[in-house]
Amino acid sequence: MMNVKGILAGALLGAAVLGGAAQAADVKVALVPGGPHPYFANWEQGGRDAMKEFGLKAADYRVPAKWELGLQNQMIENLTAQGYNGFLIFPGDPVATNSPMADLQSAGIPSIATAGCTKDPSPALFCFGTDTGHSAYLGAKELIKAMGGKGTIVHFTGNLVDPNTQLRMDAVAQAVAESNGGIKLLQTIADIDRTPQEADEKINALLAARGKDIDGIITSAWLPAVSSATALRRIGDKRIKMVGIDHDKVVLAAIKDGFVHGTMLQNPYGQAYIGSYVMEEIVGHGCKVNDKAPFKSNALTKRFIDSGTGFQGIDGVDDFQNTMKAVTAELMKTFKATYLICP
Amino acid sequence: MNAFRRMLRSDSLGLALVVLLGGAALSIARPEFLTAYNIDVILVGFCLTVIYALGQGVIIAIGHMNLALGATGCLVAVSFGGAMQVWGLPVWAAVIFGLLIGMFCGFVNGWLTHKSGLTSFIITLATMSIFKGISLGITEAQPFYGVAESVKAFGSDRWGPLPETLLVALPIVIGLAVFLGRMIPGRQMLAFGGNPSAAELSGISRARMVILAHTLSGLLAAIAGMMSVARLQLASPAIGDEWLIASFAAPVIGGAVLSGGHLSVLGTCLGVLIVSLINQALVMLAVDPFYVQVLLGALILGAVGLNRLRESRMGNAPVLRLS
Amino acid sequence: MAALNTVQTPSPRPGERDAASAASRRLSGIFGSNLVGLLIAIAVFVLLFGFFANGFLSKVNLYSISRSIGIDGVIGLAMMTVLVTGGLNLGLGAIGVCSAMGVGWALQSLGLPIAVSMIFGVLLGAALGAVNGLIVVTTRLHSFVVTLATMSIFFGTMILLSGANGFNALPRVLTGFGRIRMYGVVSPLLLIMLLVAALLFYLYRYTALGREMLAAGANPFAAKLSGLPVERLFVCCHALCGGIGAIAGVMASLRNGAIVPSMAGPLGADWLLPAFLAPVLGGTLLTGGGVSVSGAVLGCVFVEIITRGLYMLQIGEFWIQTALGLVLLGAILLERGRAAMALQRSIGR
Amino acid sequence: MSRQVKSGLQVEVRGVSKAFVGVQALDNVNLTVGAGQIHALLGENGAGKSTLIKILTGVHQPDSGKVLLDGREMAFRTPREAIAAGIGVVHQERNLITRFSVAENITLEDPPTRFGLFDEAAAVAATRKWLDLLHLDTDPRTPVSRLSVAQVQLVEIAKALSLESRFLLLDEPTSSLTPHETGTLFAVLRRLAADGVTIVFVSHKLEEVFELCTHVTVLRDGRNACDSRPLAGMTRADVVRLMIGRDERAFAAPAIGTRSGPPALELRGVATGLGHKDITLQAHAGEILGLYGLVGAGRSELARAIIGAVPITAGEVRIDGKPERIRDVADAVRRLGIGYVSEDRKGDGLILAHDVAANIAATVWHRLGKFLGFVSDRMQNTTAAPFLTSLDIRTPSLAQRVGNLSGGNQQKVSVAKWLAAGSKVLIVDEPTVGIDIRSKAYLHDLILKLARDGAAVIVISSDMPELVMLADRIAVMKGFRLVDTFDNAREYTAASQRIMQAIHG
Repeated sequence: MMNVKGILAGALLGAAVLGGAAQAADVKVALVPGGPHPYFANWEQGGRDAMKEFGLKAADYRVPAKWELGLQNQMIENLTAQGYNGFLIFPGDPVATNSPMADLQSAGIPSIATAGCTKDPSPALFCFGTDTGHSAYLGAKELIKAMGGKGTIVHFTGNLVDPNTQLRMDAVAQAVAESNGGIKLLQTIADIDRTPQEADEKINALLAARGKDIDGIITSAWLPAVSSATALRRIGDKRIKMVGIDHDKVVLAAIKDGFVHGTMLQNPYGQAYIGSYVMEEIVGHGCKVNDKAPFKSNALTKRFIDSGTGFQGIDGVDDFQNTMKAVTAELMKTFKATYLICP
Repeated sequence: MNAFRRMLRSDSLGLALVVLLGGAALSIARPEFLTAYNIDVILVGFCLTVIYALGQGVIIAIGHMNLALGATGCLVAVSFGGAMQVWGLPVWAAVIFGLLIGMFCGFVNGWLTHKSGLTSFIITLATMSIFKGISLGITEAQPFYGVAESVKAFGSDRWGPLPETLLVALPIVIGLAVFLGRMIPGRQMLAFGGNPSAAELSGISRARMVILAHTLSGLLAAIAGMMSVARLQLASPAIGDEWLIASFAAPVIGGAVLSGGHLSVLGTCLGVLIVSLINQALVMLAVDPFYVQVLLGALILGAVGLNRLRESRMGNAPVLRLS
Repeated sequence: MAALNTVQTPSPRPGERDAASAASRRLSGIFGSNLVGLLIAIAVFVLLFGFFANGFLSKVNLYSISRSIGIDGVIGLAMMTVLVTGGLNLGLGAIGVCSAMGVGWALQSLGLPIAVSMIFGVLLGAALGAVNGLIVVTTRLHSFVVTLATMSIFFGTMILLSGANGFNALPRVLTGFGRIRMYGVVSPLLLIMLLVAALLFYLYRYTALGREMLAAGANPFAAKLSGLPVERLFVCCHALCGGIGAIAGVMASLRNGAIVPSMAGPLGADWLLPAFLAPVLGGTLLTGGGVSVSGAVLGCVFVEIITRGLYMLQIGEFWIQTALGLVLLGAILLERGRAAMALQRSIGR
Repeated sequence: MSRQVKSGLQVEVRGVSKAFVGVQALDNVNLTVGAGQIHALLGENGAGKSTLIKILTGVHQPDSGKVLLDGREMAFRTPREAIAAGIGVVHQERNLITRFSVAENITLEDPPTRFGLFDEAAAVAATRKWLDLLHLDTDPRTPVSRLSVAQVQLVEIAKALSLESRFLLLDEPTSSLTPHETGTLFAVLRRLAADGVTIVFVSHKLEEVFELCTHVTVLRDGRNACDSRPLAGMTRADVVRLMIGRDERAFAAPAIGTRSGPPALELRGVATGLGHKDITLQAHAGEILGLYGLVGAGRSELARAIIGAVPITAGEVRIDGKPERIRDVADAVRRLGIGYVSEDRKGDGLILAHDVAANIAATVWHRLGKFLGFVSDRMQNTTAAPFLTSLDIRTPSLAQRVGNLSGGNQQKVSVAKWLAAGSKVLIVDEPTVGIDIRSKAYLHDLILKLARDGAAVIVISSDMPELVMLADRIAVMKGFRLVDTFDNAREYTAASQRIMQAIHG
């Protein structure tokens, strides 16, 4: 029975991949997020740009119709059958997504954990994204700085089934601990990144109850950031400082109007653009990942590459897209030399 | 006296007690509970939830189910947002557009259920997928941000201590209570839900009742969808995703029977309030996020169990012929 | 057949409606309903997709379909066992995940042998299901409300105890098991599903317990007056649902190669759709007392095939749900029409 | 709000045929009812009466033939159209919305409104008038779910009357009524007829037909056995012959049970959670104990206490002389061998959606179970099959859905399951309600035979002649108490007088 395991039906595909490597063509990259979410909208553009510039056969953004682990796995299996030979995957679950990646690996198809990491040991080439914990830490630091180092903050974060949530909670706690008692973490509300209504209700309930005790808000998930920004605008309170996450229009507009201090940008465009490029190099030109490259490490993996994260305050908030592209260009300069070994 | 006794027997009294006691306890523990802002927060949530809960309620009343409720709300929300952002329709036109879409979705559910003779469960399961798919298809999972300022203002403005959305929700609640309690088509709907074949023999048309209830449900889903847009200030294709369970929970906690024939509008309102009160308490008492789910479940069970206990004390439990 | 011989007298003139249902009874009944329609639909779609969807008949795809059918099939069968009572179990996913996490805990934290851990997991699932059942029969609340609350309690407690951390150091045997390919296309998970289905078929068809469950579900009052322990039977149904849910949880973990709390989404709610879809398509009555094991299995196969096929057709992910809904709707309406026509023809003879 | 009754409708059915998939339910049927006539429509179950009624009321449409009202051809497509044409009907099945109040039910077709809203006060007032007419003392605001079977039936009649129809169809309106209630109803019907309302009356109780009706139409196997004949001059035997195509059998002389040894079932000073007080009675093996009482006297409720469905709060229950505690129904059935044939066959007597074999074997599956509870279809069928012959249950097969059988055969199935269980004490609640003559006689025979074979049988019945004919002893209940118990000499006049005295004296 065990030998059956090795003989994968992807033999055909494997042959295609090897053939492709020889001809240096026909690289089809699939960019698979965990489900429909505005965060990934920039992936599509990133993939498209990479396709044009690096001559990939395809770099397609393929979204599972719902946020379901099973659905994402099915989708990956489907795409394999359709002949995709390079995958950028946002792990629906840091542990469980290793399984479809292992399937890909045994069919000779490389994959990169993108925008979020899989937990080591992982078949992913590496993890390319934002260090969620670090981002939350930096955001909290920015918030504390804006508050002048003292006051009371609250933390709104994502779903508890996502281990990133725990990382974010730890990171905020660490930043608070480093404030030497100047900052108090009043409360953390989690499990509010599923639907906008849920986030809206709980955040407003807290602001209603404890609003006058609260001096700062740190959010480390998309929907809570949007809801908090909306709530602060609604109250019209610029006393409470807030640092959000990501680049939703609502958050950016609130930054511009002074209701939100800033947001922790991630770089989805760059993730897709550089990720697709790496696939072209590896699948199309036989490059390999340099195991001795200066990877960073985080709570999940030791092979982490930062796609660039940064604080976006009111300065230059209008052309944050260009900020992302600049960050991407900066990364691109040294990427091949640092992380890949090519024949 | 008679009215008083009837009130005592109604399914709502126990729930009202739970709400009052819970509210009182919470306001003692957290005086901020009674601030105008917080009452506004509760009411805003209430206004939205009660509308879609009633949207499910009218379907439960005829013994059917509408799994496509959230998907209808979602489709209306994004159509409403899209009509304003992409087509640049004025608000009133977008509202009418949204209402029509909602009613059409409901009508389709009702018509298919009636014509096919299949259970509404399976029909609305399929249409849920269709409606949700269209919403995702036209938005590509991106929210529409181009919501008119007047709509945003409606979602956030207050009228004294009361949110403006109450101006929509309250007439709907009262209207529906009158519709089901006093108006002939409403009574006929409940009669049909209670005993379809008997209702038919009394000259009540099956087709009309099924289509009426489903269309009404679609209409309420549409209103709730557009209220979500006003509240959230954007038309997100994630609107409606969490409606399903909540929409069943509130009427059922409020005493509705899933087999049909009964819907208490007041009970449904109280059911919504109980759930939101529990959520409020969990936030206000700063419960560790890891305990929230456990307590939420335990409190729902407790609240419903308490009501059931009172009912059986009153000899008012649903008439079970055994033991 | 023996029964027919005992009737010497001609059959009585049945009432109007009765005649229609007597005829339809030949086509559908407690144990087998719209099976023919489902089989035809499956065959048609396999042909369609095999022809038009590039890669649909590839081994990779067939293998992954068989694996999904295995897992979703067990989920559907689990729900079916509680639909028998005329109730439901919203917390099926929560129980499945909790039990799987229990298995992980037994394996990794307690270091128990695999078999013992598995049994522990299934018993845990059955116990959680029994808790649902006990609350339902003692409070007489609808199982909808009860399982809505316990779903939250079970899942919340699991997250609390585990800190949302999964178990990823499963024994190699287990992770390997989830990837075994038999004849290149069959997953052993599919075989587990068939085994569960066979056991359930046996239960409902050939055992006193199963028959009593059906009777209690179809008409609890009559069953009770016939001396059946209806309350105990309902608790059994819920426990059975929990136990099979636990099996599904473990199977999903085997596919993932790890046991993670997110495998069925928040509160395990991702399972609800496959849980209801397969049995209801297969002819299980939501009002209780009527099941179709083979129908549930075929229902699951049908849904899986159209989902996969539509993905292969590359309609565009955002429109896939619409297409899925339309195909589903079309198929059930066609099946409806076909059944009606078959009825006409059988009467014409 | 209401239509004025001017005069009755003259109703003519000419050559109506109706087939349902595979079955010719009606074949060229005629019926002529003059205005103001009270016309009996008779026939065994399945003869086509209900189909004819459903055609007259717009539920079904005829395949061929005509329905003429006052000479005008009508083709009702829905019940609504029939109601609008002045037709009122009491259907055989229970057709009330149980969650609605009496008033809401009675005004369902034509609710009174004020400013477009339902006017409850007006509905209550209107309802009270009709309830008073039938001497039904119930608050119109009471939900129907709280009414007894007989009260429900009276409400259905009130509902049909309230339409002030010119043509009234009553399908088995008296099946759950006491003689007294039936008398009141007949008085009302006669008055309506005198006012010109046309009435068609369906009943299995021929005494009632002869008491009330002037003309009769008999259907047999979907055809006319006789068409609108005057009843005057016809005898009971004539009618029966028309219905069943042969003479009615004389009733077999009953055997009187022996009362040696301790009673199979004995209640001593029993009180229940439902309000029974101080009930003391005995039922011996081989004996038939009749339990009579008006509706609401607590007979069925007592039966439910004995079977363990309602807790017994005081007193003692002895089985074969030994004191026993009845824990629940399963205990009563499986350990103590008590059986209960429910008055509500369709509601809680049978599992209509399941087949004959499953219904009969339901009481014994736990005993049939072999290794791992294995019960095959064959084992189940072997258990059930003998009863098809021994009880003459007419069904195409053991796999037939019970819901598809006629009322009489259904009742036999619900008795059969207790025979299968081997019950030593059998309580039979209203065994012959809504059952045709042939099955009725058969069931009477069966009850006697059961007693003769050694079971203690308790028969609960509102049909006094039936009870006097069957019972060895009669116990009379009133207000949840036992008011009289006496040996029954099967002398109708004497027994009925004693019963009436116990109740009213």
